[in-house]
Amino acid sequence: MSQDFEPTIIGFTCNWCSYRAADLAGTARLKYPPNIRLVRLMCSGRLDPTFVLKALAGGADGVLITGCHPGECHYLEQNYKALRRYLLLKRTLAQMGIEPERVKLVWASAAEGAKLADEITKMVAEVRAIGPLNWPRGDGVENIEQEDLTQSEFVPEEALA
Amino acid sequence: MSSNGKPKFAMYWAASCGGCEIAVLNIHEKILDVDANFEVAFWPVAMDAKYKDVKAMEDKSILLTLFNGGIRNTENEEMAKLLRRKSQILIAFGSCANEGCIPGLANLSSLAEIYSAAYNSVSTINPENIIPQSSFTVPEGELHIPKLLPVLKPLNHVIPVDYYMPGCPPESHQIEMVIDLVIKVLNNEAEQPPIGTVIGAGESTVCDECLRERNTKSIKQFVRIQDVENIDPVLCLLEQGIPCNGPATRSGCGALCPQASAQCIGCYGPAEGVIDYGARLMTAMASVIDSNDSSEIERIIDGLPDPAGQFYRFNLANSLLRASKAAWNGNGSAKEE
Amino acid sequence: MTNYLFYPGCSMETSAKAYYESLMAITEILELNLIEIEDWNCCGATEYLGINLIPAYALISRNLALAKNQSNGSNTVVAPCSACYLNLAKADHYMLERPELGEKVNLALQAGGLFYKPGSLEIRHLLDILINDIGLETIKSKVTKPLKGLRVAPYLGCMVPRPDYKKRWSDHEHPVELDRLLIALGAEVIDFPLKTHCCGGHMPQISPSTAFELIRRLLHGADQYKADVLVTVCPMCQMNLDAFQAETNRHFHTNYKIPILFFTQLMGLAFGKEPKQLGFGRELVNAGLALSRIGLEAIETEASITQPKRTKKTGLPMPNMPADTEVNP
Amino acid sequence: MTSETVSQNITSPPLESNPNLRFLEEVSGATAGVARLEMCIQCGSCGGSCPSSADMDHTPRQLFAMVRAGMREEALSSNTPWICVSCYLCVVRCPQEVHIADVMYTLKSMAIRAKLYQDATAPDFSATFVDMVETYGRSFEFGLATRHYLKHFPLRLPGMAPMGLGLLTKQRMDITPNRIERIDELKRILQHAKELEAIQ
Amino acid sequence: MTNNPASNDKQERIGVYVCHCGSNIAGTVDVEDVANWAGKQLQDQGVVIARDNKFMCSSSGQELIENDIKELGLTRVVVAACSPHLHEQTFRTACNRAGMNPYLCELVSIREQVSWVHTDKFAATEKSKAVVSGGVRRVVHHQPLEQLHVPIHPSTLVVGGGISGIQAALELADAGYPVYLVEREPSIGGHMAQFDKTFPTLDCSACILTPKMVSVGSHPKITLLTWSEVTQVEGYVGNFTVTIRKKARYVDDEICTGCGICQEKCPKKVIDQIYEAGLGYRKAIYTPFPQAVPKYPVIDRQNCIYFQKGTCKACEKFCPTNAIDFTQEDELITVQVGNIILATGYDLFDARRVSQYGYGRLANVFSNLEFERLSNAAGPTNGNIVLRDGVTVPKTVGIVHCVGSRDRNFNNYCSVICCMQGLKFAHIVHERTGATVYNFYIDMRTAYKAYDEFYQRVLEEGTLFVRGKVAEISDAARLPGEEGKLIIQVEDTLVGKQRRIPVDMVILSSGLEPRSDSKELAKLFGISCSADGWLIEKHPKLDPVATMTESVFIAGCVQGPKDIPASVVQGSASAARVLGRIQQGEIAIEPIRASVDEGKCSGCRICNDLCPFNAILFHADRKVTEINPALCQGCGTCIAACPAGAISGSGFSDIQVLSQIDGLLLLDIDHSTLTQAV
Repeated sequence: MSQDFEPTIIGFTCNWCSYRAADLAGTARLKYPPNIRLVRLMCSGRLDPTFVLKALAGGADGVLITGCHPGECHYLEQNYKALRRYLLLKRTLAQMGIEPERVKLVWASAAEGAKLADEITKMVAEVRAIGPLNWPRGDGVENIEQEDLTQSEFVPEEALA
Repeated sequence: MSSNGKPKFAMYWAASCGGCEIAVLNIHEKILDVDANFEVAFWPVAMDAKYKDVKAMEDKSILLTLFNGGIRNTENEEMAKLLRRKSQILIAFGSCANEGCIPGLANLSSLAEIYSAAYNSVSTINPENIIPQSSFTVPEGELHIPKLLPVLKPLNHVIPVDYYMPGCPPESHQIEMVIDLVIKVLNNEAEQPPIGTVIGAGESTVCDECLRERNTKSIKQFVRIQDVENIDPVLCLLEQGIPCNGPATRSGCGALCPQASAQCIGCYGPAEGVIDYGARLMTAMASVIDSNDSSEIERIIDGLPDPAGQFYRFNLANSLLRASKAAWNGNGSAKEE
Repeated sequence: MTNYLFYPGCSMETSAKAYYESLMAITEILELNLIEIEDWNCCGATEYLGINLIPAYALISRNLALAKNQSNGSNTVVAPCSACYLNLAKADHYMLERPELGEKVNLALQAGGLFYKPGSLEIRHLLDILINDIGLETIKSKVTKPLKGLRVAPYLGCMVPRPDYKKRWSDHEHPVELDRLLIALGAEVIDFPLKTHCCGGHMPQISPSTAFELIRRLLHGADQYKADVLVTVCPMCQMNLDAFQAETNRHFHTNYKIPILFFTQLMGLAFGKEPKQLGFGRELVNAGLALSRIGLEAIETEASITQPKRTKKTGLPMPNMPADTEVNP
Repeated sequence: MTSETVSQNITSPPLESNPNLRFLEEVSGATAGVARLEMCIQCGSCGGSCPSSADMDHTPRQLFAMVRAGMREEALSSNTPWICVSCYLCVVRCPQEVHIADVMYTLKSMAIRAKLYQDATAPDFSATFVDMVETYGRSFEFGLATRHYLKHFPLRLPGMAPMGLGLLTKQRMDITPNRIERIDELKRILQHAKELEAIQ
Repeated sequence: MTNNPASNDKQERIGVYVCHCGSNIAGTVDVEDVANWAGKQLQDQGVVIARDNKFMCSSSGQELIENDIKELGLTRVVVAACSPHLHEQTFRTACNRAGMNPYLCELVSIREQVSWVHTDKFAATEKSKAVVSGGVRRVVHHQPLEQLHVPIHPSTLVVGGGISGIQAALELADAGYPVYLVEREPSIGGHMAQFDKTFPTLDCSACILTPKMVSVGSHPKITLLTWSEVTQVEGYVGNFTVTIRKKARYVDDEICTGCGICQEKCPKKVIDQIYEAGLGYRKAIYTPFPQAVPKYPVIDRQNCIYFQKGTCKACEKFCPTNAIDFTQEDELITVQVGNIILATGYDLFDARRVSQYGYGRLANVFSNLEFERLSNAAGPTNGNIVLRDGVTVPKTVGIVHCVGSRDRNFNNYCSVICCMQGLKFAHIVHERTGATVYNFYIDMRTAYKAYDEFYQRVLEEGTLFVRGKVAEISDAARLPGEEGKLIIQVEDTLVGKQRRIPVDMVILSSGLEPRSDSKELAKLFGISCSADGWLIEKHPKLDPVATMTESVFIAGCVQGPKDIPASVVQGSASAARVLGRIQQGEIAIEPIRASVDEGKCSGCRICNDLCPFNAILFHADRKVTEINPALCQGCGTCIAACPAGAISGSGFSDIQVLSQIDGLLLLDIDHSTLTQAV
């Protein structure tokens, strides 16, 4: 694939840990590639698989899901729900032919700015390695207004006779 | 056919099994109302007709078209566009037209895979490995047959659709209801519902109509219904570990399957306003898995051997991803490999 | 009749014949069916590991591979020798912990057309089987000649209770399994504080003075507690304490005469077997005197582990003791 | 000399270019299982537990400190690993779960490769033992003992005679080795294993 | 049925404000470019004005927004600056001042998450554009929200009658607010009541604690519930209904005068495992210790001759006021409280688990709590430090630090108090017996006011220190001089040699552990608990006594090992936090909540079990689920789980998130306006 391909990755963060980890990475002036764009949720438990599918269908090359470490969820245990959904989603995506590297779940506490930055860097590299996903746009109404094929090659002459 | 001033009715069958036509014929005496109120202008299943007759019609000359079936090939696509031009009201009729339905599951495979499954698999004896070509020269000249499109599309991906009527097939009582509605509208006895509405179905999900007893859910294992010794006749199927799609599937069918101790497979599609049917289902089922331990969760979801099939059996072609990577990439020609 | 894959280990055929003979004498009674792994090889003891990593583990794993191939039904490998037991267990454990090690070892095994999937066998020591599978109750029920009046020092050595990858033993340093077994045989068991200390291992061959000191400590301890015999579960311990007892005495100008026996020999006696069937007489420090102490009356006597008790009634209570560790649940 | 090396190692050359400061990783890498050597907090429960530490040049704790400091030569020439009796007391007591006994095995094999061991007794014994095993597939105590004692403890032999005799008369020692049936298979395996070892 | 989240059809009027933050952002991001781009390219998303400014958070920056709202009639505001955790409130307030609902403002971070973490200015600028576009797409779907206000009940529940709980209770009660203090044991006082002296000041523990206990017992505002346990907690922020089981005392505290005759007469002597640490005795009817508060005894059913054999009843016979009542039964009482303080303290590490130390096997190995009792003038030996035989005074004593602490085989954390405790013991032993004392330590940790000075004092007294984790303690004599002694085997790491030190007595400085039932406790009160079992504070530095659950606070060792001063501080701190709440009278909650569209809800009950705050209730009659907004904490898990899409969440609705994703991916945007690198 092209050398200069730069993936776009959508990252979902938990307001209480991973988003703060991202803040921390900033205040600590840690560096990671600009390919990731973060969405803030209140909790990884809010993560609806629809969001992930939407991102992938919408042109993202990868999705990073982050949340509090197991047992440390701000809402006690909701990150476990995220884990369950993630594991099931992964299997479905595999059937859709989407490489496992493209959708990742990472636990990062508010103190783990370095870890988050590191994970982002790793993921960007991995996705860059497997190349672009560029999924056909999901709106599905490509050619509605297109002129129909009156002279279509398929209709057998005898049918018109 | 003789024009007798009655408004024209059409029904067309694209990529589908034909069950929808049967369903329409299955509305008993109501069919007489149809005949009483409409002139059947075009209905290949029921009467002989040529495409050229339709082409000859004036635009918007057909009042009501029930279009069933998804768009699998160039013929489907052209007819969809043709009927759109000729019809005032066009209804996506049945799961195939709405969301691709079972034919849509082919979107998991590339055309090449589809061809080889159809013509080179054990089920087909085809020593010379003959694959249909879209154009073929015979002594008489060149023959053309429709081209398969790389992925199957639901109707509203190729033409604007006025109303959506889900179901595989739509339930008779719902069809009757819709026919009544149309007739009422014709006689200005009823409001025409806003364009884009889903008709002939509820807004909630199957559970709404299901009489089974429900509790809070926690699933330790998923079981295939055929493996269950004796299914509890009153308890919610999902609570028995049977992956029932009822919770995410639009109501309207009267929860027929669960009532008959068969799990809902989701033919009525997503509930009102839902963007991705499969996502709703998988998130719901995953949420109630009773474990916080990765390996155990994995073990539990092993009980869902075919997630895509489970969650997108009817809805794949209309889901956010719509088709697998293989399908999108696999080009139409089966010549390669 | 329960089946087990049996890895005797080299010394059972030679230096620890008594162990082998006594074990074979009681398997019948205990309905214990030991299927010897065919063409097993040496486990490398503590030597090979210090030279080459992969070959050492390959050497051990050949036995596991053979055992696995031979296992019909039973996936449990029993080793009576501590070193063998630990090596087999260790190989299995580390090949799981470090997959790359497992892969390398299997590459090596391939050369012999063999393969072993780490974790597919259960490696256990003989004592563990007797206590946890056969069970104390069964053993008690087989006792016809309780070892009444015989003061024994139970001695496990190092490699059975440690490192104990599978957490099978009640404790790493003061396990009670052997004590309870011997109590079940009717013997008077002393709470031997050195029960898991080191016998010197291969030190007699490397640094004799080191070895003799370790041996002395144990003999001294057993002597302090007035043990008639010291009972072991390991060929090497028996070898060091028995065969090198004389040399140790010479080294420290001491005069210990403590017979070192295998626990299976005492089981045999309690089950009413003849001493000669049980390899008695093979020990270099003669056990005759100790044997003579064993009366013949078959009255069940409940001996117990001697615990330091508060002496006077002015005394303070001991901290409440650990819930009597049930080794046979 | 020790202190010099330390200061040398720590000041110059810089970490990257100084292989000795990678010594810790090297040792961990060559150890079966996960060594956790870097986790040592120098509490001394190993040295305190060790039944034979009196005869060691360094307590295990000191040895680990040396490994960390990159004192390769000193560490590999210490007799400590050779005096280790593999009793695993330190292993079960170590508050950081360092795989001490296995690290000792690693250091032994490294010392042999680097020919840094001071006393040949132990390496020889191991070598002889392994040699027997590789030839017969079983240990051969008689051969081993005679060969080893003649070479390293000739003076002990007279004193040991009665014992040896005892063992023989009581049939606790065979004068002829037993050999396993498929010794060739074993040899092939070990041969291949050694090649694999060489690669890493 | 298309997959497009509705775009800005209502044509909101959006203002975009890009902050330079001095050079913090402008240094790496071409701020002007971002603003201009947004102004042009996001027009059809509804952007009517896009500005950049040196410091948006400055008063001038805020005025800029306010004026635009007024003059340009903005209906939405997007600020691209620092993290929302810093200034979201600032800009919301600004919008509010200008008459716009504060929740119609969106702050997107291009500092922490762009300028500070990226170096390539070009790439950073393009990313900023994406981030802004995401914010714009999102803000369109914001809803005007109102904060929820919940009244705060003025009473407080304090669980645990140790020093921390006592402190908290007194602070609150003295401020004039009612307190329910619940204690599991028959008397308050906790561990501190068992100690002889406290480090480093060495003042008598009882002397400083008892007065506080007494005032708790007599305080008009404090309802003291000893011999009681909380069984159920219902309700929400500021309004909890707590059910408490008052275990039967079999003594009528209305009548009992606490004279103590019953205890004298009771013939049944029992080893006291709790208060005397198993070292002393009590009767079957007892008060744990003379200064107990309350003074009423309890009957220990398991050991009472009447309850076991049906005879005796000596206590009843001799009670001058007929206060004994064998018919008493446990009673359940419920109380209303607005706030809860958990101060349930710690358990002592069971030294038996370190078998090489021989505790429980070797008579003269003592636990630290045993020694506290031993050295306590009110203890079983009247403060005489003697061996287990009850008479012999030790000549040599070894004190072992880090027992069960800093050890992966047991607890991996440092128990904080052991070093100072060890020093305290050393001093007491030295003072009372003149014995030779050894301290065995890994690291000496004496970091607090006057602590290290105490260390030096103990050094002065001649206590011997050996740096090394004790390997084993045994009675197996190996060398002459070891017979009859306990031998402590250790590597003296400063010498590098193994030593065997014979002593008469060993004291194990066992570590602190979470209460064995801390997990259940956390569940009961709906807060979280670390893997170790310590309760988790809201913020380790900035909010150490609050928890993630509003109105539930923690104080003392329940949050982690700490010494008496620290526990007292936390007791006061939690009380202060509660007082603050009570003063407000009501509490405002972020209006980020989930709600159910009953029309769509099919009552499938998938969501019912997903809420740890019990905010989700099911109406069996109507077969629909409802969410209690006061209990809902806004995590959104149920929203994501609803198969019918019937649950929606304010602030983080599907449409908001999906639109933001579109924005971030720059969908429907002329990409030529972006240079194709990102």
